[in-house]
This record gives sequence, C-alpha cells and structure tokens, in this order.
Amino acid sequence: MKIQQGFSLVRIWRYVGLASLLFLVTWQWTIQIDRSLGVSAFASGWVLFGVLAFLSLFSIRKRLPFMPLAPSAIWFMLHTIGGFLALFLFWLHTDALGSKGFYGQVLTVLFYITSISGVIGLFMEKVIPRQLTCSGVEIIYERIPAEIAGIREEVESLILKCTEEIGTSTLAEHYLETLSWYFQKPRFFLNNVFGGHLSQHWVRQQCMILERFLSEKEREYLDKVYMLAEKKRKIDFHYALQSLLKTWLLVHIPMAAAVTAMVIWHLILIMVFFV
Amino acid sequence: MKIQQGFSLVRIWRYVGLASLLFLVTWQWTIQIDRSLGVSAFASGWVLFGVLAFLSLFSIRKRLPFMPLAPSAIWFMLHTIGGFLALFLFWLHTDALGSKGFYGQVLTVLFYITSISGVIGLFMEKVIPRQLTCSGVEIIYERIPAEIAGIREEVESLILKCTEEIGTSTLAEHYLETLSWYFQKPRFFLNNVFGGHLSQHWVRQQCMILERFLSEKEREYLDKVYMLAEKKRKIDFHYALQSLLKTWLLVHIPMAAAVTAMVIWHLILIMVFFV
Amino acid sequence: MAITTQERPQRWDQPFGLFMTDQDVDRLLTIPEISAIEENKFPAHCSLKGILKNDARIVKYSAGDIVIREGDYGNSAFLVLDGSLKVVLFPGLPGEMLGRRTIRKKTLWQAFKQLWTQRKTPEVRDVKSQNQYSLVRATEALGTSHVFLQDVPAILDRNKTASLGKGALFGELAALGRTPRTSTIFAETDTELLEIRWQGLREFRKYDQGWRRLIDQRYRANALNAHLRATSIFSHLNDEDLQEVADATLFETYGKFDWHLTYNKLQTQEKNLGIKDEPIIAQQGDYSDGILLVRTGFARVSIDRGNGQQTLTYLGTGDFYGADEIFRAWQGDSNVGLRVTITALGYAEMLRVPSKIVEKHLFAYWSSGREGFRKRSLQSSVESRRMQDFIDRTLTDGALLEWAVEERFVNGTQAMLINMDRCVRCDDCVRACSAAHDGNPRFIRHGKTFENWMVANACMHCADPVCMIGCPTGAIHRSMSGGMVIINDDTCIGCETCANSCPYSNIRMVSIRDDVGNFITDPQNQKPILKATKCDLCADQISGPACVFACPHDAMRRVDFRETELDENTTGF
Amino acid sequence: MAITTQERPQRWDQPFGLFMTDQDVDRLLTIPEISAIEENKFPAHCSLKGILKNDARIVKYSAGDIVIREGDYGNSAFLVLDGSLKVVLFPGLPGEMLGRRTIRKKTLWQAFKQLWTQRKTPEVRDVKSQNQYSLVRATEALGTSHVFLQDVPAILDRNKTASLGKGALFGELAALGRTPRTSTIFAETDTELLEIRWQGLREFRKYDQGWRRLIDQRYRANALNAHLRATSIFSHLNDEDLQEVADATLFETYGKFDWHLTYNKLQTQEKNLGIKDEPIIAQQGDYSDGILLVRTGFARVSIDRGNGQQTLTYLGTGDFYGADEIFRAWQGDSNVGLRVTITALGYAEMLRVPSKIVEKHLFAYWSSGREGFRKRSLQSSVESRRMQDFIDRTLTDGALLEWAVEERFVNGTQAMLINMDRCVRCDDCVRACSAAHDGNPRFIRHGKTFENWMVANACMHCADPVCMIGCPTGAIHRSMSGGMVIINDDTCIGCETCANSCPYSNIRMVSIRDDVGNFITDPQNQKPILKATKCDLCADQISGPACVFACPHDAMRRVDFRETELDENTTGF
Repeated sequence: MKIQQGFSLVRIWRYVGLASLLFLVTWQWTIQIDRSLGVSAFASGWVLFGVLAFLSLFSIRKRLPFMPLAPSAIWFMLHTIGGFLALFLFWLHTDALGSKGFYGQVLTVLFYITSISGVIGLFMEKVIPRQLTCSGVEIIYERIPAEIAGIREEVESLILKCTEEIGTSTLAEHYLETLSWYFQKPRFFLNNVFGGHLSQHWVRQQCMILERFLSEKEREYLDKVYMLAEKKRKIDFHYALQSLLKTWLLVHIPMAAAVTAMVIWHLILIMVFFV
Repeated sequence: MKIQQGFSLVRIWRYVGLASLLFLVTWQWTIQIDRSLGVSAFASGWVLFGVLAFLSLFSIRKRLPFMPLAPSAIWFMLHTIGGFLALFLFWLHTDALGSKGFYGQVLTVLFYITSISGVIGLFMEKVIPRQLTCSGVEIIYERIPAEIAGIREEVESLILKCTEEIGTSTLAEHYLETLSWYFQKPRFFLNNVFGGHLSQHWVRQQCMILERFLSEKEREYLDKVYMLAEKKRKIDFHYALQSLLKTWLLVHIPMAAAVTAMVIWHLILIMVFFV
Repeated sequence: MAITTQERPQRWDQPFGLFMTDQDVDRLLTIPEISAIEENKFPAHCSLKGILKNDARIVKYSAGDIVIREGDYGNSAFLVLDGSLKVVLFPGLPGEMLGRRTIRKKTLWQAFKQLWTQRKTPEVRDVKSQNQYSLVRATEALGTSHVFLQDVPAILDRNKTASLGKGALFGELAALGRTPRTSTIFAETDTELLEIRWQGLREFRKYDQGWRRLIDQRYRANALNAHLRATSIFSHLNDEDLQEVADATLFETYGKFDWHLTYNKLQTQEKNLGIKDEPIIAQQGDYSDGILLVRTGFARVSIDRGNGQQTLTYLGTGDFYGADEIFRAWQGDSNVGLRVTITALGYAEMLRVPSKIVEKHLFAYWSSGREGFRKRSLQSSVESRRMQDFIDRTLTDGALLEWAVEERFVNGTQAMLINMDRCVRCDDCVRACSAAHDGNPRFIRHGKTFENWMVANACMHCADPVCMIGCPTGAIHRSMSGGMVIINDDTCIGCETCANSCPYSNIRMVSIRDDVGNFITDPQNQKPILKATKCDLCADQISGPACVFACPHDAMRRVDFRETELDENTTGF
Repeated sequence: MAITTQERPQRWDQPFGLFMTDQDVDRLLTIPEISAIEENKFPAHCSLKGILKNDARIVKYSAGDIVIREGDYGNSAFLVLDGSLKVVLFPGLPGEMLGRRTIRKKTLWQAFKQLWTQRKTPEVRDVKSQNQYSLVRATEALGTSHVFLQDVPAILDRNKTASLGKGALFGELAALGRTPRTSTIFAETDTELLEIRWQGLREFRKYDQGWRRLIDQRYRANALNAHLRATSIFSHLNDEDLQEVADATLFETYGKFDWHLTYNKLQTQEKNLGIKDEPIIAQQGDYSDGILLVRTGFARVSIDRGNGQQTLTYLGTGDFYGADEIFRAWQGDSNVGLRVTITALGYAEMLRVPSKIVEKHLFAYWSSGREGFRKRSLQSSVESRRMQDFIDRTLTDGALLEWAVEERFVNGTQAMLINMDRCVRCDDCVRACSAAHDGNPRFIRHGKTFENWMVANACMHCADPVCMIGCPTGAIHRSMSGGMVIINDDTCIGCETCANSCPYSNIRMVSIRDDVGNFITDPQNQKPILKATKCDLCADQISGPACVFACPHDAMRRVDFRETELDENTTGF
C-alpha cells in the first residue's frame, strides 16, 4: 500500500470544473434574463446564496465529527473551491446590481474581508506547515508557555550552578543584562513570521561576545545555555507561525458569520420589498 | 561624534509635506479649471510630467557620482516620495480624462508596473539587508559561483581523503547519491526567498541519516562536510536574496524608460492635435 | 533446539509471588510433577528451589473464577495443586461473560445526540450503570482481582467443556510463545494453582528433560502444524508430508520476552547500539541451513553498510526468509551465503525448517510437473530481485523504514501517522476524538518525528500487544472483530500494568469522576479510582476513527508500516 | 627608562644589507663612532659585529639624491661614512620635488568630462606624460631606487640649509619613535652612509652608554618639550617649569615596532590571546607612579572582567591617563590603585611624568587661586565618572569597540564603515569609486564584519601609517593638506613594501597598461610594471569621497573610531 495523501489532480479539477459550470450557467441565465428585461440579480443572488449557505455548512460539519458526513478533507476542498466560486458570483451579482447603497457597501467590505482572509489563510495553511517541519522541533501550541518557562528554569539553574561551582559571576551578570530578556517569553515574533534569522543571529552574537571573558569551565556552561537558547529559538518560531495559523480564523469566521447574517437580512428585505 | 544614519523624520516629513502641498495645489488648480470649463488635464498633466522628469533624473545622477549633485541618499529619498506623488497625480490626471483609448491603457499598465515594482523594490531594499546581515556571512554576489565551486572542491577532496585514509566508501557513496546535488550550485532558491529553513533541514537530515553508518573517524569527516554544507547554505541564502535585490530593477528601469518614452510621445500628440 | 541465553544480573530482584515462603517451596517439592524434576541438573545460580520461590506463586481461585481467558496474552502457566477446573471447548464464552467490552455501533440518532450529551467535565463515569463491574472480585492475597462467571451450571449446560484435575499443566504454550490463550479455563470448585511465570517455565524446559518433552510435544501437537499449514510455501503439502516437515522443524526464541519493559531505557542509548544488541538469528554471509519462519514477534532484515547495519525490511508473523539462497544452492550455485542478517526485534519466536526437508518437500514440488519449475524459478528470482532492490536503495530512501524499525513502530497495525508538511496544527483531530469519547481525547497530537512524519501518541493496536501481558482481569484485549486492542472500562481495575508495559507510552491512566465532577474514590482507602484509557479506533462510532475523518488537510493516516510506502505530497489538497 | 625586551628567535634570518661582508664589518670597526662602542658590553647572542653585519648596511648616494624626506616614516638612522649632506631647514622643499603627488581639485568641467573620458581598460597609464618619473633613479646595489633633486644650486640659494659631514648621525629619532622625518636631507656630494635599522639602533642604545646618552639627549632636545607643551595639562607651564617636567619625564617603548608584519598571522590565533600578549604599560590595581602620555601608537584601556579583559576605550597620540588616581592620592584618599590596565596595541611610545612632578606643577596649579581648585577637582571627577561609565557598560554595549580595537581598526581615521542593515549590496559605491578613478575601483566592498557593521577593504588613512615605513621613494606619503595617506603613482616603483606592510590588506598591486590595453613592462627584464593602488579619498574630485556620496541608502561612512559612537538605524531613509 502506497500512502497517497491529498486528492488527485483529476479529482480536484473535476470539482473545479463543476464549480465553473455552475458559474457559467448562472452567467448565461442572467444574460437571458437581462435580454428579456427581467431582474437578473435575482438569479445570481439565489445561486450566490446557495453557495454561501454551503460554505457556512463547513463550520457546522466540524462540530459533528462523529456523523458520517464525508471526510473533512473533502469538505475543505469543496469549501475552498466554493469560496472562489462565491467571489465570482459576487462580482456577477453586484455588477448586475450597479449601485448598492450603504448597506450594500458594508456587505461588500465584509464579503471582501472574508474572502481575502480566506485566501490568505489558505496560502498560510499550505505554506507554513512545511516551514514548521523544517524547524526540527515539534510542539503543541498550548504547551509553549510551559516549555519556555521550563527552559528558563533550566538556564537559570545552570547559571546558578556555574556561579556556585566556579565562583565567578561573569555569566550571571551577562544573563541578567541581556539574555534574561530573551528567555522571558516568545521573542522576535515579527521576524519569525517573515522568516528572518534575527533570533539566531542575536543569540549567537550574545554568546560570542561573552565567550572571551569566560574560562574553559564557564564556557561549558555557556555552551549549554546556548543549546537551550537555540531550542527556545525554535519554539519561538513555532509560536509565531502557529499563532498565524490560529489567528486568521479569528478574522475569517466572525466575518463569515456577519456576512451570513447580513445576507439573510438582505434577502428578507428583497423578498418583502420587491416580490 | 555619534553616527546617525538616515535622515531625521523631521526632514523626511518636510519633503513629504512639500510633495503633498504640490499635489493639493495641482488638485485645486484642476478644480478651478474645471469650474471655468477649461481642460484641467493640461494642468495635472504638466505637473505629472515635471515629476516624472524629476524621477528619471535619478538614473542620470547615478552615472555622475563625481559631480557635486547632492548625495545619492537625498536623491533616493526624493525619488521615493516623488514616486508616490506621481501615482497620486496620475490618478488625478486620468480621472480627469475619463476614457483613454488603447494607447492610454498601455501607458496606464506600464505606469502601474513601474509603480508597483518600485514599491516592491523599496520594500525589499528596506527589509532584505537586515535578513542578509543575520545570516552571519557576507559575500559579494558576483563571487558566489566561485565560492560554491571552492566549497565543492573542498568537500570532494575531503571525501576522497576519507576514502583513501580509512578505506571505506560509505561517505563517498552517500555523497554521490545525495549530497553532490546540493553542492552543485545554489539550491533551495524559492525557499530561501520566502525565509524557509528547508535547506538547513535537508542538510541536517542527510547527515543524520548517514551518521549511524560511519565509524568515529569517518564521522569527523562528516562533521567537516556538514560545516561546509552549512557555509554553503548561508551563501545560497545570500544568492537568493541578493538576486531579488538585483532583479527588481530589471523590471523597474526598463518599464520606467518605456513610460518616459510613451509620455513624451503622448505629450507631442497632445501638443500637435489640441493646442 | 536452541534457546538463546541472556544475562540476568538482577534475576530474582522482584519475585513473582510476594508471599512465597520456604515452607511453600518444600511443600511444592513433594508434589509428583515437581518432585520428578531432577534438581541436580539445575545450576547453582538458578536452582530449582530458587525458581519455585521466585518465579512461581501459589494462587487460589474460588468456584466460578476465570483463570485464563480465550484471547488473553498471559506470561504464566498453571499447575493444578488442588481442586478442579473446566476448559470451555465449544462454543467459546461470549465476551461480556469474560469481562470484555461489548462494542455496539451507535445508531445515527445516538451518534447525533453526542452533539449535546457530551460532558464538560473530563472522565465522567456513570457508576450506577456499571453493573458488569460486579463481575470483578478482589483477591486480598495478591492485591489483584479475578473476574468470575455468575452462572456456571448454565455454562456447563450450553458449552462443551473438558475437566482439568490435580497435576494438570495448562497455559504454558501461550506463556512461552507470546501467543493468545486459545481457550477459557475457569475454576469449577475452589482451587489452588501453582502459577509459574515464563522465566521459570523457560528454566524448567531448559534443565529438565521431562518438562521439555512435555512442552515440546504439546507445542508440536497444538501449534506447529497449524502454523506451517498457514504458510504459503507449505500449503500444498498433504497431512503426512506436513507432519514430516513439522517433525523436522526446530523452534527457537530470540530476545527478551519482556523487552518492552526495558525498551524506553534503551532509547536513551546511542541509536546504533539498538541493532548491535539484537540477538542474531542468521548472519549475512553464513551458509543458510534452512528457511526461517516468524511465528511471533518481529525480525529485522539488514545488511552490513559502512560501519553499521542498514535495515532493509522486517519480517512479522507468517513471513519467512531464506528460500532463495537454499534454492540457488540446490540448483548448484556456489557462493550462496545469506545476503542479509536477520536479528530479533525485541522478541521473536522463529521456526527453522532445515534445508534437507525444504529440498524434499518444496523444491521437489517446484520442479515437479504440476507447478512449472520455470515459473517457480522465476518467482524465486523475483523475490531475489525484490531483495536486491532493497539492498540497492540509498540510505536516504531507506531512512524512514530504518527509523520506524528502530522505534519499533512496525509493531503497530494502526499507527497514527501525521504528515507534518500538511498538518496545520489545527487540532481538529483532537477535538474530533474528544467529541467521539464523551469529551475526553484519547490521544496526544505529539510524538516522535522523522523528517516530516510524526507518529503521534495514539494506541497503534500492535501486532504484538505487549500491553495485554499480565492484565489481571482481561480488561485490555483484542477485539474479536477487527483485531483492535480495546479496554473494557468496567473491568479495568486501574492497576497500571498495561500503561507501564506499553513501550510507546500510549496508554494514559485517568482519575474518574461522577456526574458533578467529583473524583470517584475507592471506599476502602479513599484513593481516587484510576482507569486505563487509550484510542479505541472509535469502535462504537459509525464514522470510523474520528481523527482521520476530521482532518481537513488529509494529513493523518492510521497505518501498518508493513503495508505502507510513504509518498511525498501529491497535491496541495 | 625602560625598553621592553622581546624574544627574537630568528633575529638575523633576514639581514638588512644583502652584501655586507666581514671586511665591511672590520672596516666599520675602525671608524671612530663605532670603535668608541664598548664591544664587550654586548651579549654573545647579540654581538656588535653581528649587529653591524645584519642590522646595518653601507649605502651610497650620488650628489643630489634625497636620503630622507620630510614627512617620511623611516625605520633606520644614518651615519655618514664619507661625503657631505645638506639638511633643508627652511622653507621645506615643495612636495613635487620630493616625489610627492600633487593634488589639484578638478574643475566642474574636468569632473564632468570623466563621464566619457573614463577608460574601459583597467589601470591605464599615460607613460609619456610621466615626466616626474625621471626623478627616480635606480641603484643597482640594493635593488632599490633613489629620488634625486635636479637643481641643487637653486635649492641652496632659495632654502636655508645646514651641512652634515663625516661622522654625523641623523634620522635616529624618527626610526626609534616611529614619527615622521622632520626635515629633508640630500647628498651634496657623492656620499657613503651606514644605514642602521631600528633593531640595531635599539641594541646600540641598550648596551652602549655613549649612544644612549647621545640619543636621549637629542630626543629631549628635539621632541619631548614640544610634545609636553602640546599636552593640555601642561599648557600652562612656563619654559622653565616645562623643562623641569621634561627632565623628569621617562620615555618608554612597548610592543614591536614592526607589529604590522606579524599581525595577520596573529589574527588566526584565538582572539583573546591578543590582549594577553600585549605588553602591559600599567596594571589595574597597582599604585600609579605618574601620568602616562601616549607619544605615538595606541594603548588599550581595559579592566579585568571574568576570565579576560574588557576593553573600555583606547588612547592615541596626545591622550593621557592616570591624573585622576594620583590626584585622589594627593588629596589623601587611600586605596587609589589604578582602575584600569593599560597595554600597548601593537607599538606604543609612552611618556611617564612622575607623580612628584605632577604634584608640583599640576596639582599645585590646580589648587592655586588662578584656576579654581574646585573646578579642576570637578573636572577630575568628571573624567572619573566617564571612566566609571565605561566600566559600567554591559559587554554587549562595549562589544563593537572591543572588536574595533581587536582588529586594530582604531588606527584608521577614515575607515570605511558600512551598516549592512542598510546596505542593499547595489555596489553603487564601487561603481562611483571606479568612475572617479578612471574606471578602476580603489576598494573592495568586503571586509571584516561585526554584527551589522562592516569595515570594508578600503584604505583607512591610519593615524599610525605603517604602510609608509620603508617606502624607498616616498611615493606613499601623508598629504600635507588633509592628512590622508596617498600614493604618487609616478614615483611608485612597485616594490610592494607598502602593500605587504598594510595589516588590513588595503593596498593592491596592479599591473599597468598602455592606451591600447597592453601591459607596460620593464624594458630591462620584460616583467610587467606594478603600481600600488588604494583609496585616495577622491582627493582630486570636487564631490569628496565618491563612495559615500553615491550611497543611496546612507549606509556608508568614513569614520575615525575614536570619535565615533555608532547608533542604530534611526529612520528607513
């Protein structure tokens, strides 16, 4: 058995094809309606509403992992394709409408925020995991504070031990002056997000500066501190990138909920006033 | 003497203020002209032309480093501010014009490419240097191929020596099978561009896999190879990012030249047909 | 017939029975089955008395108590000292009666109901409904518990049974061979048994002719023929020929029966030591004297590579190796030393079918008219080429397998493998697991990693389920359907034996609570009651394993490494 | 008066004069100035004869040849054996006449013309126009060249001169003190001179009373008073008092005169060894016996820190240290050991003004009415606080200075410092340099880095220009205006002395070409003619240094580390 993860291109393109077909049919339909001087926005609007409803189902399905509702992976793929479809349908729908008014503009903005956050999220979900893997460590997000606290304790007990055993405070002083800042909590967040090496550079620099003032024995302690600093660096990296992976949903989901609510109200208004 | 590099915020904002003022005056002017039913595009057009002319002067100034024409740093700052000013003036100018025709559309596209490449270039020039510094090595772009060739030679002579001295081919086989690919030329270009750690991960993995099959003595050679691989990794990183720094200009400058040429032709046409 | 020896520096640090007295030992020596043993054949460091005192214990069962259960993995045999027992021959007793967990798939409605019935408090148990719990009765003496049958007469009516009386020995094959018990035996009357753990049993077999003959005969009669019959290369033989093969077959055990107890300690040593410490079953370059079949456990197939050994593949129960080399030698090839080294991964019980017998019953058959010689010859060379492909693999290509073998993940049949290059760390899998287990996740999305592959801390449902060894109530057992290893929460007495045995730390002990969230304590000592918990592959869920089902990025699989070749990402989705 | 000793394992491996014979030595021993030396005072390993043979050489100058030039850095002194010479007293000879480069700023038009006159071929020289080249005449014997004056009578008319005849010694102060020659001396007639390099001179002074008295007297007369007068703390003294201070002042030299020749080798050793090998001028904790003034060279100021020394700052020519400690002691403070250690960076010539004299002429003055005692006391404590600020600095804050001192970049007055956090590696600086130098860049945008700071391989125009030591034609020299170190391409004979001396590898030897791109070769041996090239700070360009001017990101500065504190980026532009 060869494990083949992910769906085959054929399968993906099949769904993309279906989505395109749906769009084209809707488009032609609206053109037909326009030609017969009807209100084509109704047609595109209803299809768009259907797609949006389907998109919001993904969130519900996630709450029902024990129901036989097709694997989440298929849902995710369809949600993604559906998201793009909704974008195209939105353009079709709003172009047909022309002007929109304040309510429409708010809805448009919210819709775009949802779409863009979705695209960004998709991009991050496809790119970041590999970056995390390359870091060479693996850690559960919620455990990061405890892990860093553990590292800090280890470092500080090392430094205490060094001071006691060798009787010099050079390492301890330098720790208090500069290194303790680093071990306090996750650092270099933005730099890590952008894939920088600042963190590594900083740690190396700080240890290098100190090295010349240490005896052979103290250097052994410094080496250990350095190893721990390196370990923390990788955890910081995870913290930054895993934070990204967690937080984009905090934009996407509330915005999507807002869009859904506004769409329903929009629909009610239309039904009441136009039909 | 304290070295303070870069211009003070006061100074920068002064120039930004001047640029804003120029824009506002032009705007008011076009509004006045519009009110008196004149062709406001002439006003905004001429100002825009003046700004574009100033922008293109930067390229000429670079060819005259020996002339007392104010430091390049000031030119660069003004070029940047001027670039944004041109963008705003462009919007003013084209909005006033309404429809544009094919020539206008081509010009618009070229203008946008120039602007966007400029903004991207600016962003990269402000972000990448720091990333390069953090790599811990420094290398001149043109020397990279030679440097990599040098590393490769060193690695291969190490491996030959290992084979001869210890009489086993484990390291040599692994080199031929996997590592030689890496040492051939700059690798992991895209990953480096996006700040990934794939390269580091790959090298570590390859060496780790091999380690268990080596004797103590062979491991010493592997360690040396690893050090060289690490060195090359940093050079690859420089290659990727320095390439970015070099290549955006290959878009920006020709596009800017094309815009200038088309603007002049545009101006001639206008002068001939409208005045 | 060889049994590999091993050093036991702390041989009897932990005696089997805590209360065995010298009087007990003296009493045992008067029993005919024991007194028949030639005491002087035992070496000083491993005297008969020592074995009796340290590797055996006297246990008492009340009428109706189950002594061994069908399907259990035991590590001891029993000698009846007093009383009588019943062997349930046919049909086997139903799982519930043995204290097994009953798996009933939920209905759609029951599944859906979980959306709101899921509890906020962790590890809540409904104490009142735990009626099966009454099946377990504590035995004071050993600090452990027995499961008992409630309606023995009905069983005797319904099932075909056989009796065992004073002097009968049972359970020795499962204990020595690490195979599941084949039938259930319960006490008909109050009984007294001598329980001998596998270490003692092994010594008896080693130093005493009588025991050896007894055990070996039983082995050949009960297990060997069936195993050979199930092996593809001997499937064509008639009963008589098979018997001849069986008679000639040697059985050998390698490694430590309880490797799992020391495995985690070994992990901290240098990796390469692992394979160097493994008992060698066959050595690369040596002349092959027969086909090797794996009866239980795993064997690593490796070749010399540089200063170490490169793992090519591994053999599990039912696999065999060596036909190709012997076949080529039989065809007249010279220079047909073994191309690989075979070592025991932890513990392996091997069958060795000698060359002569193979030539007679296999090669003769291959070259007979019925099954074209050429075809078989071709097949042999296909196998040979397949092995050569393994040998030609680069270190990089083979590294993942090397790792999986090193970490013993090959033991798993349902290892939770996550492709970290796809995993967005969203924990949807953990939430799904929690939702499918009343709010309690049954695994940790963390574990050992290699390149982009992580084997998470979830029960792998091992082929060789070492966790099941020594469970006193049979609460942890292999499901009759599906083969997964599950725990019956009702009969679990929280003794932690399984959790301590699992070399992968995939069983977690939890303190249970009542509906309001208070810890449920033992009324006798006020200590919180513990339960062993682990992945049950969502046995009662209609959707199958919720974790895999819930992964939006198709990053997770439950795999058997033996059947898996890992591929790189194919598409982004 | 102390001169630190040093081991010289290969003392005479490379004799000064390649053709000194034993006869030559014997002949020298008959000369009065030499025969007056007490030969028996010299140790066996460093005999007078040995010094004469290895550290001295007989050189001949034709009438009109310049022997030493005002402003040159020489490493040898001369004893007139035969003939007569002229010292040009007033006014000094113009630069052109000495073979210096004439700097004329380009006009706007000349500057602009460079746009199209710049050559495509590297290192083109217009051979015909090199008329000054005829100033140089080769001397066969030593394989080197002399610059000669063309119209000696006119010079004698225009300039005030003094004569030097047989037996005269000159050039010894500049050679021992590493200071520029104070006047030009040329041969009036054909002359024969004994040239003694500084090593030999130092031995003479060490072992012979006569030479010591002579040299020290001259030093005090010519150099000491002027130096003390220029030092701020003694500027208030009248001539008489100053003389008293001068008479009491000790002069000491530390380190190796030619540290620059071994420096690059040292660089490969462990960094921390650097400071450990440096000769100690004053030790932290010791009682201060006087104020230390730096006459030439650099001294590192450091304190004990952990297992090493932390560099606080450094002292250059004109700086002094120790007033604070003595002042406090004089005020009655106990426990006023030196707060810092002072060591010689490479080579340092120090003046030590003893405490007694300082108390008499300085502290008495400070506490006198004219200049308020309180003010001075305050100033002393300001200095003290400033030093305390240095001491309180964290290792991180002080690291850049530590590095600059370690790498001896503190020697530079115009070090090319690039902030790599701003530098976009566009090489506009290199292109600008090239454009300003006829198509030939005069530096490499590469060099040692620390954090984000790079000191590029461009001439730093050192305070202690070791490159100038030993230039046979004075082609490399310090500009009379501006103080930068420049090379006269016309008189450069391509001997590579300067390039080899530069410890920073900032001088590059190039093969010159004619207009068509062919290498210009020496007609005698057909070897390509070399020229030393380096940054001249765009001396003849109206825009100033083109590199800094051309940087669009303001990433580059020419700095004197002594006057520089580096700041982080302030704004993006």
